[in-house]
Amino acid sequence: MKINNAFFAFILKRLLNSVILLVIVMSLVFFANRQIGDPARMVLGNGASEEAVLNLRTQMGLEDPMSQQYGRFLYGLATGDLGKTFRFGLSDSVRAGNDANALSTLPIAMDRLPATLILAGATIIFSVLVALPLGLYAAARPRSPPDRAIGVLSLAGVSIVEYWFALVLVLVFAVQFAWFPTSGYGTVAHVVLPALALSLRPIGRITQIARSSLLDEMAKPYITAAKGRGIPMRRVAAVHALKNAAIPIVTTIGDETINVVTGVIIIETIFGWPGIGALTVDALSIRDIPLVEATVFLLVLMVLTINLLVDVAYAFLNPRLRIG
Amino acid sequence: MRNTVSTKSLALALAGVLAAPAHAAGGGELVIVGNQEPQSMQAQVAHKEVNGIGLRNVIEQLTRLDPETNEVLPMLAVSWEQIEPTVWHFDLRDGVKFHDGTDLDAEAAAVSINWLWSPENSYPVRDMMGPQITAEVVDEDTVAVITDGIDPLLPRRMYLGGITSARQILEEPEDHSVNPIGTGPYVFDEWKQGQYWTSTANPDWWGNSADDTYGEIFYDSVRVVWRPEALVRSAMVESGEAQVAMFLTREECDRFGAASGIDCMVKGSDTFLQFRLDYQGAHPLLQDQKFRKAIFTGINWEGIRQNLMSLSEPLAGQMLPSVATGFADGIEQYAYDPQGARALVDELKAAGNEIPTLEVTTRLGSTPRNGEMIEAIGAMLGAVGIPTRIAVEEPGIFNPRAVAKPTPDRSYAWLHVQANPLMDYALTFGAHYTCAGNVSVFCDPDFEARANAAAELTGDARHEALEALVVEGHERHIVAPVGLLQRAYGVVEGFEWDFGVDHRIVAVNMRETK
Amino acid sequence: MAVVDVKADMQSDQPVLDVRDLKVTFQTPRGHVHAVNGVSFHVEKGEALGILGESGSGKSVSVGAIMGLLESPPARIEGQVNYRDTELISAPASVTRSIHGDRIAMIYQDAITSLNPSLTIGNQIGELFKVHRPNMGRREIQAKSIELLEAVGIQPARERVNSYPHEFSGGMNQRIMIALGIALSPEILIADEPTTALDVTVQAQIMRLLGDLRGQIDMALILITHDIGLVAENTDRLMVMYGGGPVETGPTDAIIERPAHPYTIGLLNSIPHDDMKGKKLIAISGSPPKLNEMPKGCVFAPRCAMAKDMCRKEIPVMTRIAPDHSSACHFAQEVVDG
Amino acid sequence: MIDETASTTDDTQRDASIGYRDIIRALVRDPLVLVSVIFLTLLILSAIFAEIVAPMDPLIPNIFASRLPPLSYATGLDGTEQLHLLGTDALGRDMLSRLIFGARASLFVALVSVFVSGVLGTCLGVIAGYYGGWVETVVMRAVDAFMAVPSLLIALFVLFIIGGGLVNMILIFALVRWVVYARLARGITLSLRETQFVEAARAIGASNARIMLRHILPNMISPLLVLATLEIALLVLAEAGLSFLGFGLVPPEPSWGLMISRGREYMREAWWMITLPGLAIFLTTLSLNLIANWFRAVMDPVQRWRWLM
Repeated sequence: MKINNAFFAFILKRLLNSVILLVIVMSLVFFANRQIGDPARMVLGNGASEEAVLNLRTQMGLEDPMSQQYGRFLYGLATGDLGKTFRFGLSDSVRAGNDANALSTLPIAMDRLPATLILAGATIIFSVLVALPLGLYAAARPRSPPDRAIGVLSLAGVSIVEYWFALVLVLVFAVQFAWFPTSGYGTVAHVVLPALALSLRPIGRITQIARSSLLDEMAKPYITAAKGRGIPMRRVAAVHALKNAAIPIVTTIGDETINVVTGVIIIETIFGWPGIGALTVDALSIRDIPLVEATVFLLVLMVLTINLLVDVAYAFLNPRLRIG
Repeated sequence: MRNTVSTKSLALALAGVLAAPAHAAGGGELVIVGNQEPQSMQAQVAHKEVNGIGLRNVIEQLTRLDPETNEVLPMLAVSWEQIEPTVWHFDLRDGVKFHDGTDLDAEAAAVSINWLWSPENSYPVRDMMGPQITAEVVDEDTVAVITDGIDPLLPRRMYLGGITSARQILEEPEDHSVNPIGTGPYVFDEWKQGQYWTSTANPDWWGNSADDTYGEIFYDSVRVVWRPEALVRSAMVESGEAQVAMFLTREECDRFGAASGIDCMVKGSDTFLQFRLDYQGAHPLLQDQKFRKAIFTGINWEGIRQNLMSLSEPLAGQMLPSVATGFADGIEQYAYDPQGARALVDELKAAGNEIPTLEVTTRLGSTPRNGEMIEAIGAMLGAVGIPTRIAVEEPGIFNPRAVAKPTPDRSYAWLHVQANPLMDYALTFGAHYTCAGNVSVFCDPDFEARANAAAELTGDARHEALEALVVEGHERHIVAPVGLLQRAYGVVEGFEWDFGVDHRIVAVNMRETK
Repeated sequence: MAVVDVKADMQSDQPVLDVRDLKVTFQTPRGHVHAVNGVSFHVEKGEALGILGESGSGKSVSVGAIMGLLESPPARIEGQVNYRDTELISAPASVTRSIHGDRIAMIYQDAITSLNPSLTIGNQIGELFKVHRPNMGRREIQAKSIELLEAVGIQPARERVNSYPHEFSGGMNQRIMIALGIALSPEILIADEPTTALDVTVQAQIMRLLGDLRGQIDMALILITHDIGLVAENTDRLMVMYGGGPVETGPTDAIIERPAHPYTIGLLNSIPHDDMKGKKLIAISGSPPKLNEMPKGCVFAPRCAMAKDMCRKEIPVMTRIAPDHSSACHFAQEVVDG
Repeated sequence: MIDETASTTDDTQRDASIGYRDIIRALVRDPLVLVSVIFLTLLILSAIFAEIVAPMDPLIPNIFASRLPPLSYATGLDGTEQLHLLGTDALGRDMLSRLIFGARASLFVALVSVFVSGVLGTCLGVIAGYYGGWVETVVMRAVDAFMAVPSLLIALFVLFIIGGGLVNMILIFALVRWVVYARLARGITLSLRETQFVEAARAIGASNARIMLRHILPNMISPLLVLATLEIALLVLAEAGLSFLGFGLVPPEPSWGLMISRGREYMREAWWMITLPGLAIFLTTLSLNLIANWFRAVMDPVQRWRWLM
């Protein structure tokens, strides 16, 4: 494969775009968060006096001008310091100063990243392994009964309420058959049910796109030409059509990975999966704003990374992009 | 569950090599599934079981309550004495060591007590405090606990305050939030955030050899996990992943009772559900007894209790059950009288009053089906001509509103749970019936003075004084009690567990017979 | 106008391709559409046959049927297409696959879309050998591919063999198409509007290249076009198609000199001519018939200046006006005599 | 001169225009899609006329008749015996009535959000594509930014700050979903901007607004309709997801998302409380997806003949 400077320039540009987007999104999060209640009050709890709250506000820098606070926030963003969690109350978040890593939100959130990556990765790999063959099988025989069945099933997959399906999975496969643990984290068996619950939608979407993009490609002149050269159908589909159909499929896989990253918020909560999603729900429910900022930061970072990977995949799949 | 094997083998090795004398163990790992992760492992968290499930296996207090009689018993303190009206001396148990190897002496106890109740730390446990508590060293084995005002309930209150390592508090305060170092039968092992926390049997626990111990170590280790979904919690017991699942519903409990291999345990608690309605300072109509009566009798409390609050015991028109100090005989729950309520509302309207829209909220997940309950309340009030707006709010929104005092444009009610581990009305009054009370929207200086006076009394005098106030509170429609919560646990068959109304998850009181 | 000599010994051998009464019908929501309505023709070894017609005349559908490119359904194909002793319509795919691309090859109108954008041209040429010549080794294929590119004038072939179609111009892509067409030295090359998408100068280069190559490998050519000039210069025999069927067949020269169908006359009149200087170009009035709304009688009648009542009622049959020259006009003789 | 447009084998199959008749004929031939259309029609009608169609009040509890299974009889508040066709919920309210009123809330949120975001997105997309330049840059940058962050995450976060409820939810959905229409509309506008008929309209002095409205917009109606249909399905599901997290619609108004979220706790003892709204969401989104899929195929010139056959 020829990869030249144009390719790197392209990736560099996307990377720069991603960084700018990240800063914009996090800035919006910062300003939005300043609208919802008093962090000092949340740290101190309901019983604290006004004086104590004001005292803490000063200590936390909340009495400074907004521009100064925003500047600090940006500096923190650049240095990976997104503030300290409220969850432990006043006792140490102020007293312990900057040394207490256990209180910094970014490390707390980072700690949950692997679990989410495992779940999202397993979901997408499983989805692709199921959906691609299904989609291609259906595309090979358009409007046949199996194609129609696959079509309806894949639509059904994207139409179901995920968490309802997740609960059914628990009842059937954990309680009834006892094949998998109900919930939790640690072994391969623990991944199965949450990944299954999350994969329904990606399977449906990828199947549909694989089928339709392959059919679209198969209608193009170069396919007709290849057939006219006596190339066997199987080879025409596998070598010629599939590579070009791969671009929309990769786009969809990227989109669905992003959807899974959103979907983990509910599914992780149900399955007690110690990922970013469950942490986001926890942090939201107690309004632990710095922690919310950290989880949103990581979620957005994941999404931007996925987008970047999709861009790189494009460049490999589409020679026109590669040569610039 | 990756620790199961290693922990087990470690415990076996300990048992074999050291041959710890009175350390029974051998019960393997106890897995408890609760509904939420502790927000921290601070000593103060242990005051309420739901805030830090299982933490009382690691952290102990000066006193404890008898599960049967609710009477105050020795724990880390072997005896206590009221030296002066505001000074109590606690005699500490000999030879008790914290899990970090430091001794529990008067010095350590004083540091821990002062840390826990200090205004600077502002821990929520202070909601359970009467007058301000401070501690001083008397001699090596005696700690003095001093209260700003007279507090006859102090020994009972001490049951709420966990005692943890003074060395940690002084040297590594930030560690206090994540690494509890107590004196209990289990040594804190690891808190894997988002997943579980674990502890291992403590071979050096004082209770292994003491005569007045409160249990026996059966399990080698304890693992606490949490699942917000009720269905998943009960599924974990059914599939054998946990021995104890907390907070089942009545229907699940019935199903568990009927199924083989699993059981359901139900018991009344020290927590009651109450309906608090803005009073002083709120919309003028809310200070009108007619309007309050219309609201309190326009709601079918018994219907809600029986059908929505399925695991509950009736409350006799007041907040605490009959065992409580100050319980008033002869009061009955506000009777459902939609016609009467409607008539009152019509009367108020005829007098030219505009009925305000009542905002009824509850906290997300504070008790099962609270969302349905406020829907029912809203619909019932609507039916008697009182408009409502209802909302289930997450703690972040609910909590600050709960402590804000009413303003004239406000007409607000909440449905919320409240625990009274002391089983004494003084605590209820302090929180709900005084101007300064944390969540109080009622403010009558005269009433407050009488309540404060009653709180300093003891014996029958105390009971009678509090009882009179209870009756008055009922007549003045201050707060509507809904019911006393029962809590249900899904457990493996043959599970034995002694616990009191405080529902402490204490492993030394648990064992499996099968 | 350059005149190509008619080959005298046309009927010497058995034809390489013999198409008999080919009919192609499409099922559509509005009923059946007869795209090709009984076409017969043959191609001799090494000869160049032109098929001339407007879009919708059925010329492309005919070669689609020959090459097995029509999807069925919706297409229904009847008739016979004989390549030597093999009847292609009824033959199993395994048989036709070994003929298409190998013995009968085709090049397409729009080269850039007819090449796979994501495979190098070396890959695409190499694939032909891989499929049809499974015994050939990797090196041999590589060498052969480079040789082919050189033959069609792509320089420097050794480097460009690893390029992608989008890195070439339209004319270059057409050369690559031709390289693909002649790679296996087919007996028949079908060229469907090979130059329509190209500049005039490039057109000439491409046709010259085709002519040269034909000389080298003795290959018959079926040239499909709407451009009468192109067939005049490059073919031996001609079939003029209109409305799904042939209207006139014969030696190219004969048809151009003495057209025997009003449609052919119309076509000839509509192109600029050396000896027509100063005269006005005459376009055929009206537009070709919609295939699902075929006129009752002669398909050309609605646009024919000479049409009579009979033309609107009766379908004319092919009538011979000279030994090799036929026309499907009720008044063919009169037209010739004109 | 001879018209020299490309002659391909497809010409005969691509008859440019299809009428209502063809669509209806094709519909009748595809029973699944036909059933979907009928189902959705009935659903929308019953949502509109919920007061007439619903047998009971969806809000007033009948607390001693709670959690009755489907086909149960109960004594109503007025003392008469009433049939609860689909059972009752935890407050003794009729499930069927709640489902019908819930359809109104859920579909209203989805439809209004789709309408608002669709109009907004299409306008911005057409303007960006038509004028190009800085307008396009600004719009497309905004689109990129929104596409980079999952919309449900934004919705969740914003609702967390401003609180749930009908209006907020519609606003948020419109805010996060306009980009999909903008992207589509811009793409189509770009491809149409240089076409002959737009050039011609410009040549005869048609105003820009007129060209956009009369010449460009009509050409994107079909793909926009398909997209909007899919978006409705997406938002019905999103409503359910946000209700799970407590950021959705506000009770007591019934909505499917709230019902399914509430029903979770009763899943094993009162299956109908979660299954019926779950089924309602499933069937609605499935129908929408089937129709969108089918409509897209019918409107696609390449695929059309297959579906019209």
